[in-house]
Amino acid sequence: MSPLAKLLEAALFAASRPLTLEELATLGPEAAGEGEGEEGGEAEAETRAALAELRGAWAGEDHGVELVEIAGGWQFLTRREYAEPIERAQFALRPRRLSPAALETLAIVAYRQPVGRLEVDEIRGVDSEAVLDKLVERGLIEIVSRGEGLGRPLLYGTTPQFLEILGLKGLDQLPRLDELSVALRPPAPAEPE
Amino acid sequence: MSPLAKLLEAALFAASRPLTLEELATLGPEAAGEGEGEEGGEAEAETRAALAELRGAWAGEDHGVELVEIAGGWQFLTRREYAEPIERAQFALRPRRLSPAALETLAIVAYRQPVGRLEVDEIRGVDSEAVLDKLVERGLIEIVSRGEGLGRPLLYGTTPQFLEILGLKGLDQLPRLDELSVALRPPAPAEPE
Amino acid sequence: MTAPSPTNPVLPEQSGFVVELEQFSGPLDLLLHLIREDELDITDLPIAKIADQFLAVINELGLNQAADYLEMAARLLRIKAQLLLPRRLGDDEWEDPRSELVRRLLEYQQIRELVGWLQQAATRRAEQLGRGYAPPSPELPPAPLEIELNDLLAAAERVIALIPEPMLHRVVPRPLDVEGATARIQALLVAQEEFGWSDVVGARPSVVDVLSAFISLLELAKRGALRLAQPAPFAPVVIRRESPREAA
Repeated sequence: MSPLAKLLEAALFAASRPLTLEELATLGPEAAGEGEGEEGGEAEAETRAALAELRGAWAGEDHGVELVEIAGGWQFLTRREYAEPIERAQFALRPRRLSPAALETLAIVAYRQPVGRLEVDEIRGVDSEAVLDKLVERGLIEIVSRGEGLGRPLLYGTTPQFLEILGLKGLDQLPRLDELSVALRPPAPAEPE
Repeated sequence: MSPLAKLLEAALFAASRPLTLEELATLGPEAAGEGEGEEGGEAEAETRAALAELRGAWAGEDHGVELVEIAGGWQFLTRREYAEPIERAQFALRPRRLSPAALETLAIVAYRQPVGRLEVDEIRGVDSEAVLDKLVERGLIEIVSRGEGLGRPLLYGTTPQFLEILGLKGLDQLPRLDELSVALRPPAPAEPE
Repeated sequence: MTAPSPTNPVLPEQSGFVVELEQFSGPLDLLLHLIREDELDITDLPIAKIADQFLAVINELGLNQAADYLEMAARLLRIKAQLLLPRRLGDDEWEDPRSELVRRLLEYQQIRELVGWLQQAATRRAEQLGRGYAPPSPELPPAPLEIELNDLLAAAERVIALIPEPMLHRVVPRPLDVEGATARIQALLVAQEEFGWSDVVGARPSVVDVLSAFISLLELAKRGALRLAQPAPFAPVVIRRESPREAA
């Protein structure tokens, strides 16, 4: 492997979350001692090439961990068949499962983002403030902007960590609504309640 | 690699601490499906062999990471020559764009300086302490004075670096509030709390 | 009707919590459950029947204290009443009072379907473990700043207390002149390896002078240009030039 590919391997192996191409590019040229004074675009192209090299090296290889594309970035993860014995030996804990209320709220935020609390409340039929707060705290959603209108409500959207816990590359991997058995109405044109 | 070596790799990668040979041996035979009803000694010998195999696979110059024995336990460590650039990049790895919450807070400080946290809280409708702290840490705002009144609150103002990042010569180059489409609230006429 | 019985005590004052503890995540979930159980047509809801069942269940589960469920119960009864009203034959204006509820139920049903999908995705992702242990890097340089900001601000207050009374109550009229203080300290750093607080602010400092000096000292200490030390509590602060890799 090239020095840059090895550096990327080290960084990805050390990180406990996915690293994006952008982030990996900041490691790049100067750190690996290649080139000088290049522009960002060049560094990114080099990083992209090194990443491809690293992926190639890992694709064929026979390992207990694998390089996975996730949440807009890359991350080393253990192969599926090993999680169970590792957990049984109590070397690591799997993440806590989300409650149905949390998943409901996440689903609404994911599909309607940016979305305010009132809309979430209305769709779920229950007050969702506490659940939203908890999801913000866990870093799965965040306040992305403020709406118009009375009180300029906070609007929520999903974070990269949301994709991370679902193992998705991006939001476009979520099922399309028309693939579901029941169709969701289009966003309502401000109905009077 | 043998199944056991791959399992060890996954376990050492995912474990929340370095693992000793004895600990690794508890993973062994049953999980990897090798042998049956063997004694501890045998399991340990097998684990030792698999560990040696794993070490061999990661040794040599071709990886960014190596398997190291430290204080009686085993762990994957970034190779020395890569540790430093990765460490250095930690700063760069932090998100480089400001979150909406941070931008909002920054805007309030920019337009209302010198301004205290309570006023920022009140305008944003959420606790802003953490955001303000982060902005100070990033050198975008600083404590410029203390207000009158109870507890003599810290008052924040923007730093020269704030102007630099925005490419402004001075605060007077900021757009006037009435030029903004969504104007920040004008100073409240001393509302009774 | 076989409603699942609650396994947890109900906490009436935290309705959001109640819902989580129970099998239902809200009134819509409960309604869907009833509809599914009786295999009813969601688009042609027998409101009278559903309303009765709904009331019975929330009574049984003690959910009749949760506002969200009560609101739904009231809504169902209202729709039931509206349906009982006679309407003129061929009235094109007539809108089925159930339509809003049906729309919400369909929408909610879709959300539940998404929940199922998300749950599966999360479960599948949980089959893979990420990096667990990140050993502390031995390469990390020691933190240059040894003084807590709060400590320093407290010290600043103590210093301010020494300033003549009338000055205390004057509002600071402008942002502090931190730049000036920084320049002064930097000049001192060039000239002397070690100096004291009064060298920076002079004998009769104003509030502005004091705060400016403290802020720039903090900033310079943070950048590693100098080191602040206090030999004893309340003793004068000693400012020392920080030379890189100094063998103390």
